[in-house]
Amino acid sequence: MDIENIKKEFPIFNNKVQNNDLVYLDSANSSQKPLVVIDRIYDFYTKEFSNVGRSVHYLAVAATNLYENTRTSVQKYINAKEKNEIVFTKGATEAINLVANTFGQKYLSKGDEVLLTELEHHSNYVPWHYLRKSKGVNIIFAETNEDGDISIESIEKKITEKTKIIALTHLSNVTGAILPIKEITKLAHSKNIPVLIDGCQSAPHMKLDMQDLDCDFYAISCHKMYGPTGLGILYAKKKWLEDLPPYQGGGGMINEVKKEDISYGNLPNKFEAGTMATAQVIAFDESIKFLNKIGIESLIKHENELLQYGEEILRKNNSVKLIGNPKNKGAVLSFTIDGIHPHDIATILDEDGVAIRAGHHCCQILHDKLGLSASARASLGVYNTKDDLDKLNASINNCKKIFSR
Amino acid sequence: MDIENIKKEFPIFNNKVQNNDLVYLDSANSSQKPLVVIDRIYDFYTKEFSNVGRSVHYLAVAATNLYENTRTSVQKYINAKEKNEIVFTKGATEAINLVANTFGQKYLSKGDEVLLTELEHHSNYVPWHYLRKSKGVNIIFAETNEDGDISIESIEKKITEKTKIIALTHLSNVTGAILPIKEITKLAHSKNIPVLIDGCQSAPHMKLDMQDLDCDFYAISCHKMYGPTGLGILYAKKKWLEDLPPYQGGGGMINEVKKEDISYGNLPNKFEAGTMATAQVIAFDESIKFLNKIGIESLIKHENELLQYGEEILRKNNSVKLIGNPKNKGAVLSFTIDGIHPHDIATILDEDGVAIRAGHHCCQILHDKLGLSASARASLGVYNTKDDLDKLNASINNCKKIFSR
Amino acid sequence: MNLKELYQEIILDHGKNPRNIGKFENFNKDAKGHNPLCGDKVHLFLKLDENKQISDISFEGEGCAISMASASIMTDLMKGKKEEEVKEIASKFLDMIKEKDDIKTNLVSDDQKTKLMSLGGVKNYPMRVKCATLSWHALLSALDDFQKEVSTE
Amino acid sequence: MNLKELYQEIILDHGKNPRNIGKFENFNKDAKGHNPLCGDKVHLFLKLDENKQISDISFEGEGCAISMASASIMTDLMKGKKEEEVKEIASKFLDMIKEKDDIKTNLVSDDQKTKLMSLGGVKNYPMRVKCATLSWHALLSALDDFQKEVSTE
Ligand SMILES: Cc1ncc(COP(=O)(O)O)c(C=O)c1O
Ligand SMILES: Cc1ncc(COP(=O)(O)O)c(C=O)c1O
Repeated sequence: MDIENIKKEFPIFNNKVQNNDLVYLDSANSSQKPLVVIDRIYDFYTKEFSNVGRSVHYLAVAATNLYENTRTSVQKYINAKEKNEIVFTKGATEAINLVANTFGQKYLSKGDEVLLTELEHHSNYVPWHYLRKSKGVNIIFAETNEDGDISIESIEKKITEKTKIIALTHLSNVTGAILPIKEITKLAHSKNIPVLIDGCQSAPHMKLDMQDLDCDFYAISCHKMYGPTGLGILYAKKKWLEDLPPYQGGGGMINEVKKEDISYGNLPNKFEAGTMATAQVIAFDESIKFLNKIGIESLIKHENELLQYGEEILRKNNSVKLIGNPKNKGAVLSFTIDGIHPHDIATILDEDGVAIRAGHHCCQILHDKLGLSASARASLGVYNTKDDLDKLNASINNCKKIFSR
Repeated sequence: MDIENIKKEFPIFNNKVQNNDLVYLDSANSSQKPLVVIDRIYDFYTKEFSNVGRSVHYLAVAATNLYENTRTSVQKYINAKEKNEIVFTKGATEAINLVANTFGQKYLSKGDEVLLTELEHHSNYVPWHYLRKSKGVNIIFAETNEDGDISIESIEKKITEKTKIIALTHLSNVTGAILPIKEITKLAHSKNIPVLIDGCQSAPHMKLDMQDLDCDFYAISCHKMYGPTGLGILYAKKKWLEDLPPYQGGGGMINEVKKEDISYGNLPNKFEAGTMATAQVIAFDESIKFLNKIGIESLIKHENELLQYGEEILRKNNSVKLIGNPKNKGAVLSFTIDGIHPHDIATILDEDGVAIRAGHHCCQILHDKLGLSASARASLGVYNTKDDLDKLNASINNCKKIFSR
Repeated sequence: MNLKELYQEIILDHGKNPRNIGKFENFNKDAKGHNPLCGDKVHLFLKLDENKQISDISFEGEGCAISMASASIMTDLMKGKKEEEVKEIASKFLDMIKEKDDIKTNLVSDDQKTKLMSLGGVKNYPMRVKCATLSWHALLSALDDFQKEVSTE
Repeated sequence: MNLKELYQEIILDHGKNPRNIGKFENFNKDAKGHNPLCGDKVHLFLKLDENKQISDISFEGEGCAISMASASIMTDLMKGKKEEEVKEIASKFLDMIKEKDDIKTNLVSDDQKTKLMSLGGVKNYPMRVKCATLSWHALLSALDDFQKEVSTE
């Protein structure tokens, strides 16, 4: 698959948006979908639809096999040891809530510490905050340095006897910082502390290898990974899935139900209560195939070139300030422009067909630290080109012109 | 829309399944999807895709409007008082878990009673069982009579001083019993007890009027209602949504996030954490339009005729035993055949293209009560015809023939 | 409608140099407004005298050009107005922002009306409507002694 | 492959009139199997004598024709077999059910092989595979003194 022409695999770019070509730089929010994924949803609903797992009729059996095929594909893609370590959720947010809730139930009590970082998305903070409220757990934040980065030392400094779990992002959705997860996990494990990784932003852009990272939990958002909306993945080591209590209760996750008691099913069913996002799971197999066809190496090379190019032109652009200068950086260009509020930037860029995001990007803690109420963010997907970044730059100039009237 | 020819709106019926015409009698499990819904998903992904609510660019604004339009359509369809009483979830199972968890947190403690019925689906039992484990709540089951029905008296008998909530199904997915929800709610409210209705099976088949029913919570599964998978709805009275704590934590549901504390957003955002099932919500608007086009009265008439016809022919069929004979019945024909296990029935029927379900249908309590380990279930959708039921009957005869060799 | 109409000079001017900034001493009513998705914030202070007249009004806040301009223009306009008048103008203004073409009230001069109408550009930018209305909702909330922070969403 | 092959007379016969039903007195190993989705249940009892030979074997249970026939045929076959032999036969049987065309072992007679092969029809009915294998998994679990109920899912 030719990565330079990959845009044509994405039908959204065949249409004009308000008479402009679409320059989509909001992939950290959600990625566009390749036609193969959209077609798969269509075909499944038009020719093969059935619920999975429960009926013995032909369509149900076929759907169940397809559903489980995706699980196997995901396992291979992220190099998990076992298929049953893959749990489908409605999103990364649910995946993190699942862990916070069940791990919290079983292992956290008053005075225990949960170690996060100042880079965390609200999805990796609010679920832990609940435990602060319900159990009196303390939440500790490892601090970012002036580059918007988290070093292993900043983590180490905050680990205490009371640290019961470390939960942190793999790739910051604001500064683009890529954290040294493997080293952090090693450190944590040397102190017997499990590690949860918020992989929302890393999953679409990096090689994923659970066995190499050795983390305990990894949360993924499929809609940011060229997959359908309404789907996420929790990877968890088998020992945890066996050990933790179930999360939601309902059909499909039970073994035996009596009036007095209930026993739960095997992995991964125990964590997949109720009717799952069948069509979405089945279509996500095409996202994985699509990514495999591109090849993670060429994807990384392509996106790194874009990122460097983007940083270069924005740095040259007067009064534009890039946010964060981390050692390793991926896929995200956050910035401010002196005297122009990010929301005004986003509105003006939009008029030129350039779709970016403005706000705190669900990272209020980080924005407070940076002394900003909001920032503008251009984020990359595999379909972006240097031309897109030139258009971004041109539109920023237009924006400056309007505001200097 | 001509209900007699409605099958042609569903593309699945254009294809042969293992060389047979598909006789789909598993709609209680999940319904097939009309083309308008499938097309909507396709169009949204190919031409309009963006995440909702967070970006100010054109596609995001358009998607947000579409997303909120569905909320309004649902509000009207179920006659809720306010749009913000509609919360999107990943399924009915999540909707019930949401209520059990948050209501349980705030209002239940040791010795309190949750009143269910013996008809309940595991989705409306397991979440309450968690509270039995965590808080020492007692679970009480109102008993079915020999017709597989629940009378208002059977509920009244079980209400005590300690009953804190009543949670029950509107339409049994096994016996087809339609419960007198309005009267039960009235009774419960006279004792200040809130009522949660599991509307999974009723929603696709009955007129829904929240203000008339006056229940406190109502859970709906969109995939059983001609909508996409991975989507459910929780209706809850505004006072409850304001009063109860949030369920999952993440982006989009917060107001302000500080290192020390977090405040939550307005309704319904407070209960919609993380990226939602955007495409599914937007496509579900077409399901509602589709149902509105048919008109609930003609839908009910059509399905009632089918149900009566089905009961008639099955009653005449020797050695077939219908399960349950409730006063009001909808859309479900559960049965056994003397000497043939339901799974064997389902396998043999499948070979004739007749898709039914066999098992305990996530209602083990009821099956225990009936002294059955499993039953066979043919369930109806708007696309079914008398011809489908004739084929069911013929295939049952084939089944009997095979087993009498 | 295009960007020029949204970012008219009057808005850029008030956005860059908002009037009536800062807390004054003897205010007797105040209210906060917050737009959680954008991060816009406004804190409004006012003194309602014995005649139910706004004798002074100011705000603190941060946000985009639209929200700052809106707060600036609003505070300029409301100084000296009676409570009843304030409510009437605010209601007409909010109507205009949402759907109406005009502001139908005699309580503002033609010049003031022009300024208010300049904010009407947001009509075509639905996500920005909240920016234009945030301070107005805060004003109504302050008058009603609502204790809760206004949150637009 | 068609239904006739799945529901062969031998299966219908064993399904309707399963052999070796009921708990016998002096069993020294037992195990339960449960198929949560179908509701099939089996409780297996066996007596392993001092020579590691199955001197008696029986089961209680309920389920479809396939699972009952499978348990019936299996218990018939295993009576008198040594533990090692049981494990070998079971492993070959499970291979056959999943993928192999044949049962490659000298431990069963041609007649017994025919009976076992009759259960191979489930290969084309993936949801029914668990029915055919439930009692076999229970058997292996009983020999291993596994305390947990076998659950196929
Ligand atoms: C009565 C009833 N309640 C709850 C559910 C659970 O719904 P879902 O699986 O869509 O979450 C179902 C369907 O499986 C049902 O029939
Ligand atoms: C770093 C990070 N974590 C978590 C999330 C939440 O993912 P989702 O909204 O798909 O649940 C996001 C995306 O919004 C994110 O960027």
